Amino acid sequence: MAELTYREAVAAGIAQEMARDPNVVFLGEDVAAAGGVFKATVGLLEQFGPRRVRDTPISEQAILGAAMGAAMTGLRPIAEIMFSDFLAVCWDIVANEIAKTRYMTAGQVTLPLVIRTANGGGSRFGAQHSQSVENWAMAVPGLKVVAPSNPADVKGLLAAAIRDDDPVVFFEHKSLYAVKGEVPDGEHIERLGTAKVLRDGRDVTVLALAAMVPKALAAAERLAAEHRIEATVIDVRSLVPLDTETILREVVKTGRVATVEENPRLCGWGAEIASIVAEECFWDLDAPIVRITTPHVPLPSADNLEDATVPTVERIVATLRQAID
Amino acid sequence: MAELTYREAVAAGIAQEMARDPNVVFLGEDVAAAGGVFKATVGLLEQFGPRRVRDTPISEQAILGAAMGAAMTGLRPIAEIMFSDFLAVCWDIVANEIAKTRYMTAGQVTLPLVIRTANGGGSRFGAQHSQSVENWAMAVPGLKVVAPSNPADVKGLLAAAIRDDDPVVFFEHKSLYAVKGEVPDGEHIERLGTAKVLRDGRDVTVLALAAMVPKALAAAERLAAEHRIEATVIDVRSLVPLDTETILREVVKTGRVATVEENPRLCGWGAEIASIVAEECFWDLDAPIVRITTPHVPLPSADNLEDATVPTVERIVATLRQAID
Amino acid sequence: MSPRTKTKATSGRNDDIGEATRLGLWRQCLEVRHLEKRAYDLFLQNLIKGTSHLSLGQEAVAAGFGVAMRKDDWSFCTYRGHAHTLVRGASMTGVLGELMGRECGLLGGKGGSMHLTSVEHGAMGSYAIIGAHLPIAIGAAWSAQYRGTDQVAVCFFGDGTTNIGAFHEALNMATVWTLPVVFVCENNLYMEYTPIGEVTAVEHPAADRAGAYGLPGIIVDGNDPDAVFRAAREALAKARAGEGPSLIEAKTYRHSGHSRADPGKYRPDEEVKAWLARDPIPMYRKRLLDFGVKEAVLDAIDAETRAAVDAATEAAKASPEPALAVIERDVWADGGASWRN
Amino acid sequence: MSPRTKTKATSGRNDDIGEATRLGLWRQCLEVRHLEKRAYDLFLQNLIKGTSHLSLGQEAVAAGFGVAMRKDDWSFCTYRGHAHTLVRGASMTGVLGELMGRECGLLGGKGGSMHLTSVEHGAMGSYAIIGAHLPIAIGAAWSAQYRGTDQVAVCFFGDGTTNIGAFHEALNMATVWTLPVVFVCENNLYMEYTPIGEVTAVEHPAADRAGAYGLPGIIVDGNDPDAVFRAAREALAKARAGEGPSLIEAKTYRHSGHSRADPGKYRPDEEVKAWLARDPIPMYRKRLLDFGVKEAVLDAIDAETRAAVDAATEAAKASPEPALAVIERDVWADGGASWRN
Ligand SMILES: Cc1ncc(C[n+]2csc(CCOP(=O)(O)OP(=O)(O)O)c2C)c(N)n1
Ligand SMILES: Cc1ncc(C[n+]2csc(CCOP(=O)(O)OP(=O)(O)O)c2C)c(N)n1
Ligand SMILES: [Mg+2]
Ligand SMILES: [Mg+2]
Repeated sequence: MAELTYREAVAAGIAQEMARDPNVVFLGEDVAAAGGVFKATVGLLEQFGPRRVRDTPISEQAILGAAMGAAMTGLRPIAEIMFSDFLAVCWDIVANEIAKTRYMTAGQVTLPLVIRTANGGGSRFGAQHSQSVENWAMAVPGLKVVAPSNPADVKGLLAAAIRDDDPVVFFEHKSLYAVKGEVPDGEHIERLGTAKVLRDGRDVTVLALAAMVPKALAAAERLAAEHRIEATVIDVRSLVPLDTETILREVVKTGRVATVEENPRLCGWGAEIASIVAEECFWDLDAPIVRITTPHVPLPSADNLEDATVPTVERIVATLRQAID
Repeated sequence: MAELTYREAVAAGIAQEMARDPNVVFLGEDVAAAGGVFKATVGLLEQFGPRRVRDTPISEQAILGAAMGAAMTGLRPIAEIMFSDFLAVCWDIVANEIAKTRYMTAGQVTLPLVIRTANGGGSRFGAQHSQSVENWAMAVPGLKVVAPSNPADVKGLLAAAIRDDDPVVFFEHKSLYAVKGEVPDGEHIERLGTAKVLRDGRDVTVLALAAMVPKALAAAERLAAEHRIEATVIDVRSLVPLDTETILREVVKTGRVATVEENPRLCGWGAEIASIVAEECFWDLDAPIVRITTPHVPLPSADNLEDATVPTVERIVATLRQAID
Repeated sequence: MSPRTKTKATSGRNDDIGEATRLGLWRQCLEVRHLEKRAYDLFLQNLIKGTSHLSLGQEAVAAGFGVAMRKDDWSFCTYRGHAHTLVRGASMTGVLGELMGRECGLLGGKGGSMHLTSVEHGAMGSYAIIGAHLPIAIGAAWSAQYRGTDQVAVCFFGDGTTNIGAFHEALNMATVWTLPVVFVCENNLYMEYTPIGEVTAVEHPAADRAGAYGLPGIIVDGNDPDAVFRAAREALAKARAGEGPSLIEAKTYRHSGHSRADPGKYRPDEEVKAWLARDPIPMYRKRLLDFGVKEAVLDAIDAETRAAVDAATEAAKASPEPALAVIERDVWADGGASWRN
Repeated sequence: MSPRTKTKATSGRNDDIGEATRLGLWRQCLEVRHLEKRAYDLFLQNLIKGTSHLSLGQEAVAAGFGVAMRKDDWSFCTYRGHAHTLVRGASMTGVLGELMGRECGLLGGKGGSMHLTSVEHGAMGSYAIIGAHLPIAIGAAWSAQYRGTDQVAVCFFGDGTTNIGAFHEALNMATVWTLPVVFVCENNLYMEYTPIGEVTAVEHPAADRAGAYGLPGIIVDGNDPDAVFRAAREALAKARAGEGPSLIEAKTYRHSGHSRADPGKYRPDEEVKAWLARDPIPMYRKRLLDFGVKEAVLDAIDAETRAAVDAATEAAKASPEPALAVIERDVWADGGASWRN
């Protein structure tokens, strides 16, 4: 096991797959010579050369269009959209072209490509560089959606996404790039569509994603230490496919469920899971389903405002205490 | 009362407001000389002239950018995006600029504008011209979202949207354009953010939107006639603001709730409502919450495929029967 | 910026094009013409639902490229893409079947008129949202360049498309990466109902912008199969030689309305009349006769293509509706549609 | 396409610009210079979080327009927008306060460095997603045209922005509608870390594209306040006269990295050195002295602007954090944030 940062795990995952498969190529703005604005792709240009690792103009539609056209003709491109907020400038290519083309062509076209993007808040960048838009991607049929919470998952899930024959939107969380963690040596690959139970408790099942995972875990520790509430914590990891098997199994065990979402409230991923639980585990629930989300507002930039807007450990603790009382 | 088609009600709503307020202007592709590709704006050019009713290039970002810039400097623009699928090509202007600017500027900027767009399936146009993307807009803080089901609401809600000081995305349903209905004479205006109870029943509360409203009503009639099941049917009308008061009140009365959604399953508007109900009416529910949606696939184009993909009266009837048994 | 016009005079039967190639152009023009007319008839008979956008009058553009392209080249086109799909070799039955929503359709009834695709023929899709396929085409070109094949991607679009952002992004990146791609703007003077001149800052919507991407402005007579063929041949050779993209503006005119329901009444009568007088099919027929090609040869090809359209119509009519099971197929590469376990 | 260069030789103290205006330019350059330096210091002191993008080295562009614009004109700028916001008259305390996330910030701490806005000064916003504000600026111009005022919208953006789709859409529509808008491309040779020349099909990313929108290509020396002022004055007059948009490319250079954390190491030493030698502030100072302006006059303005920055710094530091209640305010025009009843 080596200790890597989350950002190093990105480069490691890409490098693992580029070394393995010459059809894997990588493009984006400032990704090659500069190693990415988050320094998550440092070294790839040096290792794989300018033919495979390419800087582009500021042309997100061209970036994703190029990725799509290359994928449909035999390559396995990885495209970086620098901030997930910028998915909006190329949303047509994502939602209308990449997501739908296999279906519309009755399977004639296969699109093995990955869109990597830096998601989420915590950097005081303001409302146009801090969004959590994993729910935008989840809402579009034809996209797989992954959001890792730790370096090992970054490498393993990114590798899996690259090998997958379907388009995957891979949400890296900005505020986690500096986080360190153990990453298995040698080839490391995880399975898409699998959630992970990180903590076992009898009182409530807490579902979290990406940067909300460490917060949910911290809250669970506090609830146990201070309030004798034992929470199961699940890292959802993949929104599409969704590991309902694991989620529903754990919800049934505790009879209580809460989601911790960084996306703004309305139509967040937690709403979808809540609706599944409310339909399929209705008789197993002992209490209302609780959603802890960023309120339905754009993200403000000042330190204190941003910190208080995204779910905090304190808010998770307080909400769960109240829900369980 | 005059009988108007849904498409005539669009023109009537716009005309009412343009006649009233010289700051209301209207722009879009083929909207002026041609009266719109759905003929929903026929006559406006003749009535208000080319200064106020303007054809544009195929430049959706420029259309909505122009609307935003005009709104922030004193006009009240109405912009047409021909098909709601095309919101994807200008999603940055919608989701990152129009939705966020008031908040980011702490209220310095006011954006009284309306984005009208033709939404939904039923026309055999295929996956890129048939989407129901009201949930995309609902997911973005800062947008109001309206989707009328009948001519009177088209006129009244469109007028209200134009008078509203916030940006409103106004989803007209393609398959309803030819539908006729009574529209009050004279000035007609409805209140945004209000749902409407269309039918009263004791067994289940059915929530529907736009083209799903007539289907839900037809299903309710069948359930009553054939299965002695009495459904309350609510036309949700407005997703943001959401009339939770009416919705939750009716849900509590019947103890059972179902949503009928044309948007594909994941993160649809029904998921959000289901999560609200599951949190706030948990103890009042007698049965699992049911969602009847388009499955999570792009929309196919062949007659029989498209008809079977979007929720049908038969599917609504069958699902509700099963849910109530 | 003065676009250079590429309509060199043709010299005769055995010039740089030659009779065999010309008969190929003639055949493709007729295939498109007869199939599109049939599509219109089927629409009037209510056997084609949804929408459809015909290339009647614009046949020469598709044919010129169809003949000039290599089998392993790739084409990308729009909702107005029956022609471009056919000329690559896709089956007429597949095309008509798709328009009619039948199981035999190229897409099994899942795509419809606006999305015709036949990957086995290099027809890489018809795209219904303006502009998107220009960036996608550069991706295919990049793939050819990367893998060192000398395939070329050809991307067809309309005049109205030159005003959308994706056009700009694709053209710029194509030049910067020296990609083997040919952009073909079919300037038929109209968007849906609005004249392109009313919404465009320059006279020639594509050619006058070529300079903004370091490219020469090229205009061809889009109603002359020879002119299109020559421009195509040159641009394809340039791309294959690794010399990068081309942008060609082909001036042409659609005979019918924008889409199925449109009678096209917004167009001045004289304009329509003038362009009908330049109908590519009788013009080309006359040229071939002038070159000494036997009338019987031309008529035989005409009869063959008509018969092929008739046969395809019958085959498509006989094909059943798609099975409902396909609704939940082929979202994913595993053939399925499930988003959960 | 040969862009015409607009740097006419300046003639002297009382020429078409005159001393009073020049002192205004001098003052605005210094205000920007000192404020940006202070922003950098505060960042090093960890009093400014998030990111920030300085205009050090590019002051002359903001100043040239700031002085030429009328109070009721509108400006639209980017994340690199402290300069453009200041020159419209926004308060230094408001700018620094916003960078520091304080209650006194122009946006009360809700927007941050990349979104400075002061509607009361016609500073209609800083936009952080490349390209978006070009279409928005045409909307303001449309509004002026519609209401028959002779206000002009001025839109500032970088060289890298010329490759995104929104640029193309906005430029085309501005010409088609003859809108009173001036597009100002500050070509500082780099996007974030990538040289613009490596990703652009033409040499002058804005000027070489002007022809695609029916506009003349205009290049000015963006380090010369007089040159920028003259170009601005001419373009504003053209717009006010109802003669439509202009596109101006101002060649300049940023002295620091792209944003707070970037040391700018990707730039060749000689290049940096050459541009530092053309630092607009000492160059302009020298010109003013050559024209016979007294050193004391220049120094007094320098001292005043430094003092203003110092005072603003203290005021901003003294301002409290925003109240948490503002989180749920001002989503809607009613002042609130509720999405349900
Ligand atoms: C982004 C987008 N905007 C609008 C439309 C609607 N639309 C379909 S075809 C068309 C006109 C296209 O004109 P042109 O590019 O000249 O092609 P033509 O139809 O003449 O072949 C329009 C506006 C669309 N499909 N996509
Ligand atoms: C759509 C979009 N893509 C990428 C970015 C990230 N980004 C921010 S600034 C920048 C470089 C912009 O370069 P330029 O336009 O030359 O402006 P400059 O920073 O040099 O003033 C990039 C790529 C963005 N903000 N928006
Ligand atoms: Mg056209
Ligand atoms: Mg730059």
